[in-house]
Amino acid sequence: MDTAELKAILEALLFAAPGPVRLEQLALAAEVTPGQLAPLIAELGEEYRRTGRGFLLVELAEGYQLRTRPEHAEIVRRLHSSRPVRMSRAALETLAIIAYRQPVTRAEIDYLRGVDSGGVVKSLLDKRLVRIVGKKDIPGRPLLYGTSREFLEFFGLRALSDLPTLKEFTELTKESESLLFDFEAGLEDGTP
Amino acid sequence: MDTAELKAILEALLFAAPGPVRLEQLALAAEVTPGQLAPLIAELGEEYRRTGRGFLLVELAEGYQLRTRPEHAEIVRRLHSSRPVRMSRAALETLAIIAYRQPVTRAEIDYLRGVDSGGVVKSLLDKRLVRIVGKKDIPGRPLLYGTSREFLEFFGLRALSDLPTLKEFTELTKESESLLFDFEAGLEDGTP
Amino acid sequence: MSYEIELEIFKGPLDLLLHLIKKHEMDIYDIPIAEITTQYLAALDAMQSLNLDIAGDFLVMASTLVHIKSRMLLPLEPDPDPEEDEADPRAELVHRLLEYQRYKVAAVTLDECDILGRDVFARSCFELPEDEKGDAELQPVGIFELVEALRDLLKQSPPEPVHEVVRERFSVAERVTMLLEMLAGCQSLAFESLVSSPRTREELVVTFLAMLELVKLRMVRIMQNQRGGSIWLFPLAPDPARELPLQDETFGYC
Repeated sequence: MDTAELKAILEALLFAAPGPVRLEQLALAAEVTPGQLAPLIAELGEEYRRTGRGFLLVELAEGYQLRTRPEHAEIVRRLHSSRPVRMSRAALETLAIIAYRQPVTRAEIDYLRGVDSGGVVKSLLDKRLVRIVGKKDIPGRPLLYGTSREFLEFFGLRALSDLPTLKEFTELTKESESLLFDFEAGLEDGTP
Repeated sequence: MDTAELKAILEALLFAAPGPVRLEQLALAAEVTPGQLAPLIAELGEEYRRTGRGFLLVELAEGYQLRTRPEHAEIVRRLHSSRPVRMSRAALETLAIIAYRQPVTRAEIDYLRGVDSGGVVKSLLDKRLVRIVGKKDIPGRPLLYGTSREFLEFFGLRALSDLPTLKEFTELTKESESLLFDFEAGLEDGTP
Repeated sequence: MSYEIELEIFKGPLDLLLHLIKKHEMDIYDIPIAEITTQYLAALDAMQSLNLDIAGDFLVMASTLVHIKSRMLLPLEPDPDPEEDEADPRAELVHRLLEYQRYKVAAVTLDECDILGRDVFARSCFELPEDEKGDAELQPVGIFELVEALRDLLKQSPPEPVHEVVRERFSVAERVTMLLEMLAGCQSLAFESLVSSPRTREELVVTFLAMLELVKLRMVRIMQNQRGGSIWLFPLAPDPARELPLQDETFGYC
């Protein structure tokens, strides 16, 4: 294997590694000796620095790792904060209860989830996925929550009647859940 | 900002992103216009290919992402010490039907495959490769299935239009036979 | 022997039929239905002898084949509708087989893609913490995840139903009587002075309701000098015609 190819492999390994990697691990994967690899790591690191790439090769206690340059920190952070966030488990649960039990009160949501859901409901109201649809005719006249038009848009539904019923789901999941995948390195590892 | 620096920033952003990033997000983070960035993305992608780097810049699911080269798959896997992701034939068949016929109902999938596909569909839903896209306007209002953004990411497609054209068969072809033979042979030694 | 081992990999009856047609070099448009039925049933027998669990789908196909075979044995009836082509009983099966072949090949094509986690790898970035706050855009979520969240929730044993029984310490009727007594000897009273200290939410609410009831009954007039200022109660001369026994039912608080 020539040096250029070995460098490409080294780069691929460092790129795809979930954390710092030791020289021995790199050599083992690339099927060369650590002695062959060590000078290439130094060269690659030097190249990154010299040619002004988007990342640097740093040596840490636990091994080698690619890291973005400190001067790009703000820009990288900007990207991260602009990226859409994943809905939390709590939000999803609460939204599910509201969607399926609407109109529903806070007390009913809290009871079903077994925890106080005030913050989550507030956040869903802020995101406009949920709206106040009225007040319940019981002492205290608690607010009733339901889903919004934005909720339908978010889930790509035409109408609330497009929500699958729990029965339809039970039928789907009743089937034997055979091992269809070997997902050791699946979506979970590859793209979080 | 000069081109070299902008390219370094672009590389840093793609490197640090947890998934495919849209052009607009990249431009927003780098504080330039998408129009300024687009040619640089093309240049960077070309550079990676030409100079034989450890990764490629691929366009998929309406965004850009750095990914290792397919020829390094085995080496990278060795580092991850994971078995390759494998999909069963049942899962692939079902996925193919959903991808090409979407939106499609369970009954249609079952009919086309000649077997009950509930378990497979559920598993594909769990892996987020497939999603529920609504209900069909026929008696019983069965659920309709379609592919997800993760499906595009998983198979490295830019859009559904990237799917190869579905072949029309008027006979049982030798081609399909030999294809399937290799495929099955591959499965047999792989599946536990 | 190899034949028997192959059986395990058939994903369904259509798969098995395709295999048998190819193996015996039959013409897909003119399937010898008697022969294929025999072959198919023999395959099922082989599966059974291997103790393979034959799914119902295989048996459904067996009955379909037998049905087609019986229809082919029947003499052709004079066509009642000459416009309509006498459909070959095998036509649907042929169509299904060709259609199935399309998707089998499409499945192989999908498998040839550079699959993430198998052929190509992205950076393994750790997940950013879930973010509730702020107005950050939300990632798209499938409806499946929504229902799964609900299902998981319902699967967990629901919390013990606890019925909180609060002993009623204040009744509106009692409080109305009390207010009337307090107002009897004076010109006016501040609302604050009606509530004992330390105040409880419950007492405050009941007192407030009692006050409103007295206003409704025209037994009290209330005044406020400014927004947020003290509320003053002024007793009015009772109207004997409107005097009613003061019970909770009178006010609608039950």
